Parts: sequence; C-alpha cells; structure tokens
Amino acid sequence: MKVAGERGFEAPREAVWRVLNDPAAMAATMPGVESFDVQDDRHWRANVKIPLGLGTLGMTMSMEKTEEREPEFASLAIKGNGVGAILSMTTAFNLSDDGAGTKMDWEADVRIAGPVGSMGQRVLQPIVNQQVQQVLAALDEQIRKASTGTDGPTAPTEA
Amino acid sequence: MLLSEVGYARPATLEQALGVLAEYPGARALAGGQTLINVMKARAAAPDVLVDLAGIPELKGIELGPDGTLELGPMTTYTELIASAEARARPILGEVCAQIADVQVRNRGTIGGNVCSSDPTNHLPPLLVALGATFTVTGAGGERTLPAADFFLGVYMTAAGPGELLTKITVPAGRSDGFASVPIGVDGTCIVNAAATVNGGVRVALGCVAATPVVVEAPSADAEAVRGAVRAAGLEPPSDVHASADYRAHLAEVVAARAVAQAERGS
Amino acid sequence: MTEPTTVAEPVVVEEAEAKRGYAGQSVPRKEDKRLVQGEGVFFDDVKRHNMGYVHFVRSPYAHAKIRSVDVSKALEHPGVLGTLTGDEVATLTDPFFQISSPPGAHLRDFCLAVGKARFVGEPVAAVVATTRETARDASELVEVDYEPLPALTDAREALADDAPLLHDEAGTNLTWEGVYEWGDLDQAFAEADRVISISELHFDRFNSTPLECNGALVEFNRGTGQWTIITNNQFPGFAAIMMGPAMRVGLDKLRFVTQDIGGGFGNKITSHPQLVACCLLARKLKRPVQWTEWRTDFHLSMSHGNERWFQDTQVAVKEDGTLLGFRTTALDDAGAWLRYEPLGGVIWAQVTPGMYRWRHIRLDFKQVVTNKAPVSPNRGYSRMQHLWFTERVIDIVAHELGLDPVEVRKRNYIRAEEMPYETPNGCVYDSGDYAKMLDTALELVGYDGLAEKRADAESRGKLLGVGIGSTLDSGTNNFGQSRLINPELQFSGNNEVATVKLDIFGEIVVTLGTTPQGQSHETTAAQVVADMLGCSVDDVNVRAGHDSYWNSHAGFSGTYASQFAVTGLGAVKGATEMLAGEMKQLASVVLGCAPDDIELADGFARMRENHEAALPFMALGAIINANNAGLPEDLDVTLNCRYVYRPPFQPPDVERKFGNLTLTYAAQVHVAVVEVDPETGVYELVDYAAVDDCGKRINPQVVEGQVMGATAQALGAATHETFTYDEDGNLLTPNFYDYHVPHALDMPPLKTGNIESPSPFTSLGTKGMGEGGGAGIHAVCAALQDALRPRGKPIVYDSCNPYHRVWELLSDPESSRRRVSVEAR
Amino acid sequence: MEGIPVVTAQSVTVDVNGTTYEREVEARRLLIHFLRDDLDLTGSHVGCDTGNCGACSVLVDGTLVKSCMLLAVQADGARVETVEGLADDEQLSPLQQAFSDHHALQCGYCTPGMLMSATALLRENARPSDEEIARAIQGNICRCTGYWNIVKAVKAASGQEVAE
Repeated sequence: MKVAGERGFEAPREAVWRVLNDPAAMAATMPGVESFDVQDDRHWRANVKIPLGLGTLGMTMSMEKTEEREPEFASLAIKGNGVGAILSMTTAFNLSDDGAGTKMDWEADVRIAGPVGSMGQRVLQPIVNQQVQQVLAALDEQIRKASTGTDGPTAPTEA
Repeated sequence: MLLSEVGYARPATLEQALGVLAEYPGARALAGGQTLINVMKARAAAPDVLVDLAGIPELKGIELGPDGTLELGPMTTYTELIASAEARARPILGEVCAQIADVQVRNRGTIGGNVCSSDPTNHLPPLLVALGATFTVTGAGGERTLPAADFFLGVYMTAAGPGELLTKITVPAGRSDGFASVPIGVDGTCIVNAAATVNGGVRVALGCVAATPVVVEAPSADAEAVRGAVRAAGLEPPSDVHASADYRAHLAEVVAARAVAQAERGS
Repeated sequence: MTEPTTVAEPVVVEEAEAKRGYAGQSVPRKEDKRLVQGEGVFFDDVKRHNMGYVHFVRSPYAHAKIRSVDVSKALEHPGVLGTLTGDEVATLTDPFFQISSPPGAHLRDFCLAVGKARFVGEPVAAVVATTRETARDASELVEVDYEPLPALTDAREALADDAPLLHDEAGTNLTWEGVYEWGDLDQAFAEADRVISISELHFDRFNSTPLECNGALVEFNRGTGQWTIITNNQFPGFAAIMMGPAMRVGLDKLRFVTQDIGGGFGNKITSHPQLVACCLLARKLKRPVQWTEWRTDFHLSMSHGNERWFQDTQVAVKEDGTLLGFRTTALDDAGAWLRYEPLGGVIWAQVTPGMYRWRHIRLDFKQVVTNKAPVSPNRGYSRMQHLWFTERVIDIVAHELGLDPVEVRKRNYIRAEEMPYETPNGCVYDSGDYAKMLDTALELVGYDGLAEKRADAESRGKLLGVGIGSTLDSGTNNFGQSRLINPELQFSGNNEVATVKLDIFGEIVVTLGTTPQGQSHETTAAQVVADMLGCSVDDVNVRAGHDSYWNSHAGFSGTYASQFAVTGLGAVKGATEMLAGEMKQLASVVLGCAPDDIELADGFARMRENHEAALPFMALGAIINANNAGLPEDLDVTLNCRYVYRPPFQPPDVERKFGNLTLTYAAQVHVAVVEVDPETGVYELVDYAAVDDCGKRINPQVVEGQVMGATAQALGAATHETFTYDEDGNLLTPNFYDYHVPHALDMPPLKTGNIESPSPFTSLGTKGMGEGGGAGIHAVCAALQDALRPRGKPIVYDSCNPYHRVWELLSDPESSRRRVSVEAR
Repeated sequence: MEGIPVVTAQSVTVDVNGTTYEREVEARRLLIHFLRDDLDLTGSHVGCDTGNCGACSVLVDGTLVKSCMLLAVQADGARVETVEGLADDEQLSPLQQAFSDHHALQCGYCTPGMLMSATALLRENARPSDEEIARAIQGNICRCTGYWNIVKAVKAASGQEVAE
C-alpha cells in the first residue's frame, strides 16, 4: 500500500533535517513508543504499542537508514514484528526550501501481513493513513520545538 | 478463534466501570462484543481487561422527549431499538438497524458498540452524523457532549478516550431521512453507504469512503446536485477486493443521491 | 427467496422397468435423526483422556527462506507438551510421493515447511498444549527467522526469466505440461467460415468452503505401532497412499475413522500433510493429539479450486453457427504444492468437447506453481473450469455472429439419438437428451415471454439478461487417466467395496467404503438392499461413516468424483446379491427344496409356491451364526458377504491420450435470469431454473438436494466468492468477512426439473451426480453478457463477477471487447 | 474508590436445557468452547472464526445469539438452550421432523444452529412467510442445501402448506 504527500514546515531546512535525523526526536513522533535504542547511526530499534482503538498492537520495530543526502534526501527501511502482524515499510523524504520554511515530499510503501492483515484492507488502509497523519502532526510539533526551543508535548496525544 | 488471556470485570454501576477503566490502561469496554470479540479472536487486538457493560442499567433504554428528541442508551441492542415505539419518532433508526448483519448479531450488538468500534463499514456512524446526533462521553472528570461528526477520529478510534465511556446518544427530532448502501450480498457488509436528511438543508454522510464518515452538504435534493456535491468533496476512498477507489467514489455519488431521494419521499 | 418450485411431472425419457420398491422413492433419510438432535459425531466431538491440542505456526510470508526456527520459549510456556519443526520432519519422514512426471516430480513436499515457506499460512511448526488457547499462546512464542523473497502471485508471470522460482529442485515453475490434440485442426480451420479469437478468459480461484474445516484426533498405539486417525478426510484411500510411504510405514498402520463430516466438496481430500504432523506428534509426545483447523487457516492454506487462464483461443465456426473445433492454451495455477495435482491437467479431458459435437480440438495444458495456497479438487474438479470455458465460447460465438445462444446450443448439442457418443478423445457419453433439457429449463423461466420481462425491467431502469449454462457431471473416474499425466504411474480403473451381512437376530448390517459428507449414503444404500432382500429399509442398518478396521475399503475408497450411485451402490448391490444367494441356499437346505424355489419377501425366505414354508431372516441368521450343527458340510454360506465393484475400464492409450476416462455422464442445464442496475453494476437473479439428468434416481429428494446445493455454490462462485491475493501474496479474502458466501436472502427463486436417461453402463441405471452445479457459474456469466449487450456489448471474461467487475464492463465495455476478434474466411 | 474484581478465571453457573452446570472457566473462553469442550455438549458447532456462520447459535435467556461471540463468563447465571434440548425423549420436535421430511439438511453441520434460529423465529412468529424465514436464518450459513428446503421445512413446521 503506497501513501505519499507533501508537507510544509515553518522552519529552515537544516532544522527539519536535524529532527528527521535525530532518533530521539523521531521516536517522539511515532505512536505508542515504549522504548527506543540507537544501535548505530544507521540502525535503530524500538518497542512500540500502536494504539488501535480496540486494543494495542505490540511490535518490535527495527529501522535502517538506507540512503542519505544531507540535507535533502533520506530513505528508511522499517520492519516490525508483532503477534498480530508483520509490517514492512520503506519510506523516503525529500526536503526543499520553501521561502523561509521547508517543504517535505514524502512517500511510503507499507506492507502488513498476519492476522491484522486478515482484518481487511478497508480497515488497514485508513489505519495506515491515520497513523501517518499522526506522525506528521507530531513531526510538526517536534520541528516547532526544535526551532523555537519551547517544550511541546513529546508524544502525540493518544486518542 | 482463541483469545489471548484477558481479565474480566462486570461492574454494576457507571462509576465502577469508569473506575476499572481508569485503573487498567489496557482495559476496554465490552458492549455487545459483536466486533470486539471477533477482533480478539484474530488476536488483532488483545485488551488486558474487558469491562462488561451489560450490568449497568443506566446505559440502557430509549427515551423520547416532548420535543421529539431521542435519548438512546448506548447499550441498547439493535433488536431493542427496532422494537422500540419511542424510536419510531425517527423511523430511519429502526430501518437501518434492521439491515445490520443478522438476527443473532442484532440481538447482542449495541448501538454504542457500533459507533465506538468505528469500523468504516458500519451503518450507524454515517447515519448518526447525518442526523446531527450528539454523543455524551463520561470520564473521571465528568461528562462532555460533542457532535457525532467530532466523535469519530479514525478506524477503531473515537473521542471516547482512555478511561472514558460513551454514555448517551441524543438524536434530535426530524423525519425526513434516508439511507442507501451497496452491500456485499443482501444485508452484507457495506461497500459504500450513505445517510441523508433533508430537515432544513440537504445533508449527507458517507460511510466506507474514508476512516470516518464524510459529510457533504448539497445545494438541493436534486440527484445531480447531490452527485455534484459528492464529486466536489474529492473523495479518496480506500480500494479493496470489493471495490476500487474509483468504483467506491462512483458508488458514493449514487448512494448519496438515493439516500437523499428517500429522505425527500419522507418529508 | 421463496420455496423451490418443481415441475410436477418429471419428464421420463425412457420408462424404467416398472417395479414397486424403495428405489426411486424419496425415502426419509436415516442420517437425519441423529443430526437434527445434535447427536452426529464429527471429528471435533471426539475426546480422549490427556489429549493435547495442536496449533500450527504459519508463515506470514508468501515466499521466504526459513533461516531458523526456535521453539525454546514455546517449550518453556506452562501447559506446553511439545513441538514439531521442519527440521525434525525432514529426518523423520520422506517427501510425499509426487503424481507428476518431471519436473513436478522433483518437488520435495513435507508436512511442514522445510527450509522455505511458499505461501502465507503454510504450516512451519506445530505446538501442542493442554488447551486450545494455550497452544495458540505458545505458538506465538516460536521464533522463526525468515528472509523474505519476492512472491509469484500471477500464473501468467510464472514463466518469465526474472520470475521468482518456487522450487529449486524443479528448476522451473512450469511443473507439468501436456499437449492434447484430436481430430484435424487444420482441416477444421480451413472449412471454417469464421474464426473467432479470444485472447484471454479467466476462471477464478474459489472453493466450496465446507462449513466444518479440517481436523483430526490422532492416537498412537505404541504396542502395535498403529495410528488411529479420527478425521474428516474424505478420501482415506488417497491419504493412506500419500502418508504411508512418507512415514515409512505400511498402510495398515494407519487406521482411518470417520463418522459424520461437515461437508467436503473435494476440499477435504488433501489434509494428509497435517495428518502426518499429528501422527508424528502423537508418537513423539506419547499421547493423543487433536487438531482443529479454523476458518482463516482453511482459507489461507487448504484446497483452493484450480484457477485457470484460457489463452489464445481460436474457434472454427460455420456461418450458421456449426462449431467445428477450437484450440486454446489452458494455464493452470496450482498454488505452491502439487498435493493432488497435476491430475487437474487430465481430469478436464473427461468432458473435452463439453456437450457439443465439435470433433477437432487442441488444448495445450500448462500447470505452474505460484506462492498461493495449494489447489485440490473442488466440486466439479477441473471439468468445471473447462466447461465454463466451452460455455463462454458458445455465448461469445453466438453474440459475435449475431446468432441466438439457444439456437447455437441446439445446433451443436450432441443428440439423444447419437448416444452412446464417443468424443474425439475416446470418452463415451452414456445417455442423455440435452436439447430436451434445455427446452424444459427455458419453459420453466417462461422464455417465450422474455421480451415482455425485458421491457418491464427497462421501464424500471434495469437491464434484464438471460443465460444458459449447460454442463456435464462426469462420474466414476478411470484412474488410468493419471497415466496421461505420468506414464510411470501404476494406477488404473476404480473400485469400491461394501459388505452386507445377516446377523444372529436377523439384523441386516451394511458397511460402506465411502466417507459421505451429506450425500445420504446410509439411506440410498438401505433402499437398494431392502429392495433386493424384500424387507423394510428400517430393517437395514447401514453403519455410519468409515473405519478402515472394518475391512470394507478398497484402494480408491472415499467419497469424491460423483460416483457413489455407481461404485458405492454397485458394491452394495453386488454384496447384497451374494447375500441373497446365500440366504436362498440356506433356506433351500432347511426347507428341502432348490435354491431357485426360494424367494425373499416381507422379511422371509419362503417357497415361491408355498408361502407357508417360510423362514424369517432371524432364523437364517441364527442358524448360521449360532445353531449350525448338522448343516451339510459342503454348504458354503457365511451370510457375511463382501463385494468389490470394479467398473469396466481399460487403461487409456497414453500416446494418443485416448480412452474412456469416466463411466457416466450426468447432465445439467441451468437458465439464469438476471437484472442489472446499470448505475451501480449491482445485479440480482430474478429467476432461475435447474434441470438435471442423472439417470435412474434412487432417491429423488436426495438428488434434488444435491442439485440445489451445487447450484447455490455455483451462484456464490459466480457473484462474490474469490480467493484474491495482493502482489505480496496476502490473501485478501481469508475468512467469511470478505469471502461472502450466499446467505438465505441471497438465493433466487428456484425452479427444478428433471429428465431420467438411465445409464446403459451401470448395474442400476444410475449415474454419479452432485457436481453439476457449475452450470450456475456458466449461466450467470451468460446472463450478464446478455443483459449488458445494450451497453456496448462487453464480453464477460471472468468466472466471478462481483459488482465492481460488472461496473467495469458497463463503464468500459471496449477493454473487454478487445479480447475478441472475428475473422471472416 | 473501591475497585471491583478483575478476574482471569471464575466459576460460571449455567442452566443448559434444564440441567445446571458449574465450572471454573477462563475469562477468555468462548461460550461455544465452554459448551462443547467443558460441558461436552457437542451439538452446537464452529464453522468460522468471525461470527458469520451461525453454526454455534444457541438461545441465552430466550434470545438467539452466536455463542462464539459471547464469553462463557458473560453467560454466568443464564439459561441456555441448545439443539440437544429440542427433542422430547427421543421424540423429534415438529421442527426437527420437518427438517427431515423436507430434506433440509445434508451434512448436518449447520443444522443445530439453523434449528435454534428457526426455533427463535417460530416462538415470535407462528406463521412466518418465506421472506420472514429467510430473514430469520440470514445469520446461518449452509453450504449444502442452498436454503430452499430449509425455508420449506420451517414453513411446514409452522403448520403452513408447502409445495411438494
């Protein structure tokens, strides 16, 4: 399942790049992160509990930065292993200057297998979309925080 | 088919229920269970604790106010709603509930469960959004009321957050309503559905085309006007084995117009 | 839906011998009393002390290397009794015997994935625990390290150079191919006035989803080394042949026990891998183990029907619609393993010309493996796909040439006076009158008044269409056809067994080799026996189910391929004749007359000329079993008779791919009337007729029940039932949420009719039946194509037409039309 | 606030077809497994894992439900009716007899659930129409019969004429 979009940030490209490459900041954008550890500058691992309304989906996620061209492009491969699902995702973003701000073009290819997958695409596709929206909203917050130095919430509000 | 280990509590009062929900962050309310138990069978969800709401009298019942306002207890089953004389004040409610699944599911499934599970193919989210219902959500901090349209946040996600319960659904008076769908087989899962009211303006809520109901206001009840309004909404529906995104978008126009036509006939 | 209507007077083509008896009557079913009380015994109802519950760990990937399987955490889980992994299986067992010639013969198929997983849902390991829930809990603790590989999910891409290779041992995804050619194609195309080309037609993947899934309770007797397998496998003869060599044991070490089975439809033939896993676990853990397959497991991993593409079809036709011949390529998608395949590569040839007289036919059959669930027989196995193809061809030809599909059928149907009819490939259609069946079906839907109905539908904004599905239900396989697949195979003919005995208190006891799943064998067998012995059906006790311990099974025992009325009842008849002969002989000794002077009637063996000289059956039973002193020494009577029925088959000619592959040909003609909502593509069947001819009917109600059930399955397959995969090999319809089977409200009004053309080749004039419902798929496809004609004449090219596909045909008829071209010669 | 108990297992007492059973049962155990595995009442069946097929249909306190979408603990204190309770001392009920008379079953796997749905219908509606019968058994999948004979049998059991 492919999703893609474009998003504007009111922050300079370098600031956005920093957040996108800071594992701790990124962890704060992901829903339900319980623990996070950085193995090296290209590999991270996280234990997450993705809130799904009817319950949570526990997963061990491993992320690998597969390509990087500072300060404009990076791509990541993410693998998640959980009881109900196996997730694999590749994502990439492109940053460009947009006046004083930054424009991010992003795309992701998400694949889910396992019992959660058997719940049907009608449910999965919107779930993926809403998770992506949450990540982007949280990313906004992190970038705002990083560029203004104010303390915002460190994680998205759980619905 | 086999559930993960789970705790079970059967409170007798709303206060007790909220207490358990507050105490266990991984707790979920169990209403009729006609969605939740199945999701648990697939182990796509594994709540730590189920809080069975069946023993709480204040969550049941249907009351018709003097102004025609209906107050629905969320633990009202579809069957109870269909049989309710009061609920006939807004006949579309019973008509739509009678199309949901089958006798067994209607006997156990509740209207509160239907909206709280917020499955995009459910019947009641678009219907209650179209009717302009309001939902009362109760938590430790007290009660709040919000429009149905603001209640649905995503698939399986609603504004009833952790530690909170949907405690009342209020449906305003009105008669000119319609509902149309394209289901998979007679009374099967909806591929697309739409609810409409023409009490005042022409208001349509579309189901199955996004994570939550999509509201479309049409300038008139004319079929072309309704279809045009749906087209203008720029839907990007999910595609699955039953319908491509394009087909869903097309069906959305058709069922919207049909729902409005039914509503017109009732006005 | 409304009650079915039946034509009041069945049309009888040939007056059968007028004889009063149970045969031909709708005798109430013996099975019903226990089943309506919930007292049937299905495998999952059986329990044993200390039994463990098996849960399979299944691959979430369509294609992945298995780097390791670690069960240590699962074993530590409280309540866990043990596990089984692919590594163990690879040392404890040999790969299953492959039916295929090379390269399919090289597949190494074990009961669990070894080294590689090849479809989502493939069992990779098994866990046994004290409760069902615990077994599943622990299965989640099994750590499998997968290395995902690209998945092959479209058969049409299987032969591409860069296609993922499923089985390294085979070296190709094309596991079997064969060229079938009969007649003179060049001549046919030279004589043709028109050549119709159809680039591609697709028969979709589905199965009949019996309501009970697979399963077993398996016990191992360490003293005798014998396993008792209480299971719902519907073809124990086949399972035994697969399992014994794999487990390196003789077949008598595998005792199969079955009582009631919750539907089969062919889908319960290939459970042998899971049964082997259970056997290994029962032995390893020294306790009975129980495996219940759940619905999602079944959809993901078990017995899909063969998906088939018909490519580059060319049809040679005369101007008047006379069909001369066709050539096509059938590309068959077998899924990941060849569990019963490549038999589908030949089974279709039982009905090579369909119901038509064309004599020049070439079919290139190619079977490929893909990363999907393995296929296995499904009601109408392999013939359904081919008959759908021939019916599609008829309608496309008729519509493209501007001819009436009814007339084209009648012009080309094999005629009643041509029966028995030898097909171009040497099969012999035994009897039938297809044109008369069509007339009956058309009359049932009021075909003459159809223009009016069309206009009425139009006035309501609907498109009305009528479609015909004519089909053959070939019954009683000649297993010799397997040699067309693999000349090395030592199979041919067919057989079935029954025993009939007269017990000490006069009880008549019948055992069958079959494993019925709703086909009413207990009842129909009792009817045959009662008629022959001159007693009441109530006096005949037909044992429920199957037990290989009873010694009433043969190599091909089971219930499959429309054959009970021929092989099963043939065996019953043979055994009963033997018993009747012995009873007469014994009575003649006691009564002091010749055996020919004795008749069996009203529960007595009596002298024809003197009904006072009579012995009740009880006396006969008592004499032989308990009071036999003083009987003549040379009296060879046991009153316990076993008979093996063997149909009169010859092995086919392997070189010419020629021979009689099947004994009987029941026929069905269905007519569907459909109304399409052109705004949405949603359609409804507004009328439906099913006319059946299965020769002599032993129990008309049972026959009609089979017709109705098969029809309902076909309607499901025609409208919503599909096993669709995404490009990663995830099944998108893994349970009844998304795999919509017909419910009561989905059923159209049904009218049934029948014709009786007794088979000249069977002892009772019967024909096997039950699989002809595929006609419904053909009829719905034809009706849709007819209904949509005013909207740009789209071509219905897929067997499954959910609303979205109909809408695509409506909104873009041209892309479907590009599949077809007509060349004038 | 005084918390109420949260249990992962508890004692459950049910009356099934007039017999009272008491068993300790895990909270996660479905009513269908409780009936089949714990009480050995194997008449009710399992045909799916999504609540679609209805083979497990039983009456709980007079209400028709699918026992695979109910936890056993939710039935604590309830009166349950299953297919095993339909016949009176081996004497088939009129409905059971009608199923046999009209060949409304083949493999018999869906039959127990189907009978319970029909029982619930006939208690509420003594003379249902074909449409009402079909609607009442909409939640019960049968893969053998195509439903036509089931509709006929239920109609006959209600004392109405049916076409032969």
